Amino acid sequence: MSIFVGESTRLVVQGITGRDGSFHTRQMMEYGTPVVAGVTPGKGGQHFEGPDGKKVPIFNTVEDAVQKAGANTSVIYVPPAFAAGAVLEAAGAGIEFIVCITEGVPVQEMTRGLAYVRDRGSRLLGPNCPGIISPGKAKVGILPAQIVAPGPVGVISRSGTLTYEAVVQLTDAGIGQTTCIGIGGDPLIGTNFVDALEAFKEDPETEAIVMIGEIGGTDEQEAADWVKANLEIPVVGFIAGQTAPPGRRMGHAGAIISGSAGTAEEKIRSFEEAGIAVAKRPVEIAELMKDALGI
Amino acid sequence: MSIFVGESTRLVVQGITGRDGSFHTRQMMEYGTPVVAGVTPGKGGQHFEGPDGKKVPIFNTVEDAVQKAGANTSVIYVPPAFAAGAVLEAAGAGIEFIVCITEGVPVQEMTRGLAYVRDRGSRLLGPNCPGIISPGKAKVGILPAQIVAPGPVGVISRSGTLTYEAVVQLTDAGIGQTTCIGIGGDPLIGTNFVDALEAFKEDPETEAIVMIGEIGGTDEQEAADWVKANLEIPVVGFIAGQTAPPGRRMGHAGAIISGSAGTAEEKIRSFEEAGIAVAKRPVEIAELMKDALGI
Amino acid sequence: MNIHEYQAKEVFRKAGIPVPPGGVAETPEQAEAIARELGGRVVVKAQVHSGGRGKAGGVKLASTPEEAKAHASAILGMDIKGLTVEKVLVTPAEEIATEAYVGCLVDRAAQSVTFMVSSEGGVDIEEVAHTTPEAIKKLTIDPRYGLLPHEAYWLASALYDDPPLVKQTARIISQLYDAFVMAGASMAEINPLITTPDGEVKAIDAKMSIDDSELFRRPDIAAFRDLSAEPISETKAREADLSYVKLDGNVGCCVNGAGLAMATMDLVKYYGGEPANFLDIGGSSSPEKVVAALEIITSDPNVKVILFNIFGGITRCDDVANGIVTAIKQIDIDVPIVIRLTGTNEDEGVRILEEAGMKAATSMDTVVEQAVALANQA
Amino acid sequence: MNIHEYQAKEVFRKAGIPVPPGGVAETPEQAEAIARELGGRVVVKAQVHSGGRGKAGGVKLASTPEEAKAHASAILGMDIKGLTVEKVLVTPAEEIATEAYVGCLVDRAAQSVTFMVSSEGGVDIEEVAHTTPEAIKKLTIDPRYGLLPHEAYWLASALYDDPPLVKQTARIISQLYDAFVMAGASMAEINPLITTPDGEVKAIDAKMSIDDSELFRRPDIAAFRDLSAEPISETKAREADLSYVKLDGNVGCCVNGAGLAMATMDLVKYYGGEPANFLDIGGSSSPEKVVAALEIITSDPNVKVILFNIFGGITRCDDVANGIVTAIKQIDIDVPIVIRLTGTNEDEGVRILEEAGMKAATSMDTVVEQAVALANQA
Repeated sequence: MSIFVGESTRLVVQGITGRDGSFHTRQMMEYGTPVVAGVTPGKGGQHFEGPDGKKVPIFNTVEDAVQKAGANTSVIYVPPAFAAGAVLEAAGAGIEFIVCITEGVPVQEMTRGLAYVRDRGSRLLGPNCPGIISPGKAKVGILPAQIVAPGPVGVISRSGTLTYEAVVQLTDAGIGQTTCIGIGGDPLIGTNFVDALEAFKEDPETEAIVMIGEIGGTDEQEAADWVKANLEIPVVGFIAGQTAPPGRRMGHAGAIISGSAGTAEEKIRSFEEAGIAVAKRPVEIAELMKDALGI
Repeated sequence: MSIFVGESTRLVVQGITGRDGSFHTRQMMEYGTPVVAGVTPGKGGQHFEGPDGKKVPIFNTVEDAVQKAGANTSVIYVPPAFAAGAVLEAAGAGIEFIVCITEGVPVQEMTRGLAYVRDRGSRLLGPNCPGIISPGKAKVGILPAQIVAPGPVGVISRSGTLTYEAVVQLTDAGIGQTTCIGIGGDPLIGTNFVDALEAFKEDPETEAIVMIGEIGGTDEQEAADWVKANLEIPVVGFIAGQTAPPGRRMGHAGAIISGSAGTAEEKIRSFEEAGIAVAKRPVEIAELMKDALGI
Repeated sequence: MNIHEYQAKEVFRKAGIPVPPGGVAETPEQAEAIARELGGRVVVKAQVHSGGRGKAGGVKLASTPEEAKAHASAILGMDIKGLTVEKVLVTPAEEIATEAYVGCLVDRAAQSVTFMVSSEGGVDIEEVAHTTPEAIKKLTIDPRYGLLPHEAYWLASALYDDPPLVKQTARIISQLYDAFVMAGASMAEINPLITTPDGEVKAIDAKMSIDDSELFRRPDIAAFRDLSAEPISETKAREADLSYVKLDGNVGCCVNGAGLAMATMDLVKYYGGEPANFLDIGGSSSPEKVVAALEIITSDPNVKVILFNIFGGITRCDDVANGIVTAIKQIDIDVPIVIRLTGTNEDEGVRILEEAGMKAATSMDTVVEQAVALANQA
Repeated sequence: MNIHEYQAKEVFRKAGIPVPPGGVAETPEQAEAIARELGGRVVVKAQVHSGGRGKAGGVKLASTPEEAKAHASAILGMDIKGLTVEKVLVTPAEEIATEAYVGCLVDRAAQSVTFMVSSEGGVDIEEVAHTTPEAIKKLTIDPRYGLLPHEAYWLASALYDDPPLVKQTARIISQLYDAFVMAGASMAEINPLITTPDGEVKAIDAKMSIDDSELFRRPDIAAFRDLSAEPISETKAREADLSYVKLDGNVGCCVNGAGLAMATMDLVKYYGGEPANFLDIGGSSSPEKVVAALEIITSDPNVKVILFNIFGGITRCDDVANGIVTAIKQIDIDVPIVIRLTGTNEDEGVRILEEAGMKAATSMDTVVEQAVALANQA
C-alpha cells in the first residue's frame, strides 16, 4: 500500500504548459502516473503531448478537470504569485490531495490557504516541497524516480536533495520504500511530520519509517512525542543543521533557529527520547534501518 | 425539560447598562433567571443593581464574564451598529448559546457572524428576535413572563407579539409550554425552524409543537419537510401574511414575498402536506392543540 | 431600499465596472442636451423602481437629439406599475454581440451571498430560473473568504469560452462583489452584461437593492433615496420610525409587531373586510409614535374604521392609550376606532381609554369582526 | 528581511499608529540639525539589524543639539554584534508612565498569526517568555476573519484597566495588524508601547521582519533593503538567486538543496573541519549560477578548499559540470576543488569534468573527508 497517492490517483497538473510543469508532467507520465488533465487558464480545449504520443486534455479550470476528467489529485507548478490561488482553486474544486511544488509562496497567503484547504476537507502537501512518490505506483512532484524502489519503509523529509541522499542509500542497501514524502521547507505547510506519521501508521505495508528533519520550528519534537505515544514500528531519524548559527536563515524560509527554539540538538534529543535511532551522518540512515529491520 | 436554556443557564447580559438592557435584566432576574454577569466595555468593576438589591458584576469583556463569572449563555441588547460585534465577541469567548434581541443588524455582517458562530461551535438565536422562555426555569430575552405556564407544548415562532397571542391562548386553555422560542424575523438567523424542531425532538417532555411562520423565504417549507420525515408528535401551525402583496416588505426584513417564493399559500400547503394542523386564525391554535393532545 | 439604475451605475463605476457614460434628465430639454453631448444614437430609459420598463414603453432608442427629446417627453410622467416616471437616463446605444446575466444576492438558505450567472441575459432571470434552471450557474460565497479569484473565473467561464472575454468578465464579477459589499446591498445585478463586436464586456443595465440596516453608516448610499418614488405616507412613517405599507382596503390597522400586524390583516380579510394598510408601531412605542400612526392612517381617504390591535410586551398599553387620547384631541378623526388592548400595563391603559370615553376589548377576533362590520356599513 | 526601526516606524505611521516624529542622520551634523528642529531632549538611536542596542551603548539621551551631535558621533561607525552603525534615528525623548510589549508573528504551530502582549515592556520578550510566561497574553488570529475588534479589545484589556488607555491600545493593536498585513511581515512588534503621564499611548520602538516572498509585489517595502547591513557576498548571492550565508570556517561549500547543504556543513564538522559558508545553488541551476557561486566562495579569503556536493534531481549534473569548467577559465581559483556529482545526467557531468582534467566522486562522505583533509593541510 501507499499513502496519499496510489492506484486511485487521477492527477491534474496545474501549470501544465509552463517550463517546469511540462517537463515534470512527462516524467510523471513516464513513471506511469495517471495524469488525466492539465490546467492552464485560457488554454482550455488544447492538449498536452506526453511521452509515446499520449495526449492529456487541458482545461481552463480545475473544476472542469474534476468534472470532465475525474481528477482527484493535483500538483501545482505555477509561479509564486499564483501558487496560493492555485491551491485555493484546487481545494475549491474538490481535489482531495494537493501537492504544491512552488517555492516562495507568501506566508500570509498560506495562512488563509491552509484554512481554506482544511475547511474544504482537502489535504495539502507543501508548498515548497519535492512532492511524493509511491515506488511502482505513482510519482507526484519532482522526486527522481530512478532512486526509489518498492519496499517496506516510509520516508518523510523536510528537504529535497537530502531525501534523495537517504533514499538512494536505502535502495542501494536493498531496502525499498512504501512512499517517500517531502513535506517541504516552509514555516507553514499543509502536511507535517505527524500528519504523515498518522497516515503511515494506517498503512499495513509500512514496517519502518525514516524521518529527516532540520533546524527551525518544533515539528520534529512534536513528531517525536507522537512516535513515542502512538507508534510501534521502528523509526530512524536524521536532523540537518547542527552547525547552523542561530538567527541566520539556511535557504528555506523555515530553516532558522529563532530564540531558544529549533536547534538541531533539541530535535536530536527529542528523537532519542522517543526511541528513534538517530543517524549522525546521512550514510548511517541505511545502516540503522538495516538494524531496525533486522536485515 | 427545556431546550437551549434551563437549569444550567448562567446568563451574561451584553449591554446591561443600556435602557433596554437594564429594564429586561430586571425582568429576567425577577423571573428567576440566573444572571451572573453584565458586560459594558469601560464599566468593568461596577455592579448592576437588580431586584431585591441583588448585585450583578459588570465586566469589560465577555471573556471576563466567562472566566470570572462562569457565564455560558448571553443575551445581547446593544445598538444595531455593535450587535454583530457583540455576537462575535460572545462566540469568541466560548458562550454556548447567544440570544441577539437587537433589530436592524446589517445582513452582510451576519453572513460573517453566523459563520463565526458555527466555527466556534456556538448557537445563535436571532437577531431581531424576542428570545426564549422556559416557563418556570429561565427567561432570556423579552418574551413576557406572565403569559406562559409550564406544560407539554413547544412553541417556535418567527414573530414576537403574534407568539404572545398564541401562547396566551394556549395558557388560557390550560396548555402549558416546555419552551417558547422566537427565532426572529430577519432573513439570516442563527436558529431556524428545523434547528428548533430538532432540539424539541430530543426533549422527552415536549409532546406537541406550535410553529408560527410568516411570508418570506422557504424556512417553513423546509420545516414541514423535516416534520414529515422526522417527527412523531403532533404539530399545529399558523402562517401570517396571507393578504400581504408581493414585493412589499411587511416590517421585518425577512417578511417579503419575492418572485414566486415565500407566499403564505405555499407555506400553508407545505404544512398541510406534512400533516401539520393549520390554524386559519390565531384563536384556532389553542383549539387545534387541544384536539392534538386529546384534551 | 431600491435605488435607480443611474444610481447603481454610479456605485458600479466606483468599483471599476465598465459602464457606458450617460446623464440623468428631468425634462425633455435636458435629455436632448445630454443626447447631443453624447453624440450618436442613444437610449432613453425611465428611472423607476420597477421591472418591465421596456415592455411598458419606458425604454426607447433615439437616433437624434431631437428624437431623444421626444422620447423623454413621452416617458417622463408615464405611469409604470403605479409609479410615475420623474427621471430618465440618457445613455449611448451600444452595439451588442451577446447578452448575459450576472447577479448576486443575500441567500437565506445558504446564509451567505450567492452569485448567479446565465448566458441568457437581457431577459427576466426569474423566468429563466423557472423555465430553464440549468441555464443558470450558481455559486455561494463563503463569507469568511469573500469571492475568491478562481470562483470569479469559474463563473465567467460559464458564460464565455474566449479567454479575453472570460478575463474581463471575471474582473467584472469581482468588482460586482466589491460594489455589493461597498454599498451594503442585499441584491446587485447586471442584466444584460453585454459583449460588443470588438470584444469588450460592459454593464448596460444596473440594479441594486440596499439593506436598510446598512444605511446609517453609508450616507452616500442613503442619499440615493428617492422620495418621489414612494407614497408620502410611507416617507412620513419611516421618519416616525414606523413600518407602514399602504394597501387598497378600508380598514385602517395599527398593530405592534410585524407578525401580529400581518395576522390582523389576514383576520380582517377572514371576516370579509379589506385592510387599508400594514402598520407596525414597533416595540418600544411612545405616545408620539401612536399619534404619528393615526395621522398616517387617517390621511388615507379610503379608511372607514381604525382598528388597534395591541399585545403589550415591550410596548406598554398605557403608552398606546395615551397616544390614542392625545391624537384624538389633535387630529380630526371622523371614523370609528375599535381597540384591542392586552398585555403589559393593560389595566392602566384601559383606565386611560375609559376616562376618555373609549372602550377596549381583550380579544383580537372580537375587534376585527367589529371593525369589518363598521367598515362595511360605512 | 529585517528592516530598521525608522523604516518600521514609517510603516506604522501609514497604518495610523501614533509614533513620535524623528529624523535619520548619517552624520553627527545631521543628527544635531534634527535635534535642533525637534527641540527639547532627544534620543539618538543606532539603526542596525540587531537587538541589544541599548546595552551596546547604541541608544543615548541628549539634552541639547550639541550633545546629540556628540552622541551621534560616538554611535555612528560603532560595531554592534558584528554590524557597523551607518545611521542613527533622532527622536524626542518621551515622558514614560508605563511600558508594555505588543507584537505579532507568523506562528508555525497555529498556522496563523499570533499576537503577544505583556505589561512587562521595554525588556527582551523572549526573556519574559522564559522566566514569567504568565506575564504574556497570547491570542491566535483566525486567518479567515482577521483580527476581530473584540480580540484587539481583549488584548488591550490585558495591559490596562483604564478605559481610555484600553481604547487607544485596542486601536493600536488593530493598526499593528494592518501594518503587518500591509507590509507582508512575518513579525512586527512595538517594544515598548508606552503610556505618557497625560494618558497617551505611543509606539516608541518598532521592529519588523518582512517575508522575502512578499517583496516582489511590495516595491515600497523592498526598497527598505539596506545593503550596508549585510556582507557584500550575500548581496551578490541574492542577486544571483543563490542562498548564501557566510560562516567562519575554511571549507567552502557549494550544494544543491538547503537540507543537503546543511547536512554537508554538519559532515564537514563531523570530519573535523569548519564550513566557510552555507550555499544552496537551488533547483534548476544553470551554469551561470555555478559561476556566480564560485565567485562568491572564492571572494572569502578564509576558504582553503571548495567542496561541491551535488545530487541531481531537477538540478542537472551536466549544468553544474559546465559551470565549474567555465568558472575555472574565468576566475583565478588557487584552492583545490573536490566534487561529488550524482543523479540526473551524472554520466554527462562526469565526462565534462574529466575532459577538463577533473574528477568526481559519487559518495558524499568521501569528498567531505577529502575536503577537510585538504583544508587542514593548507
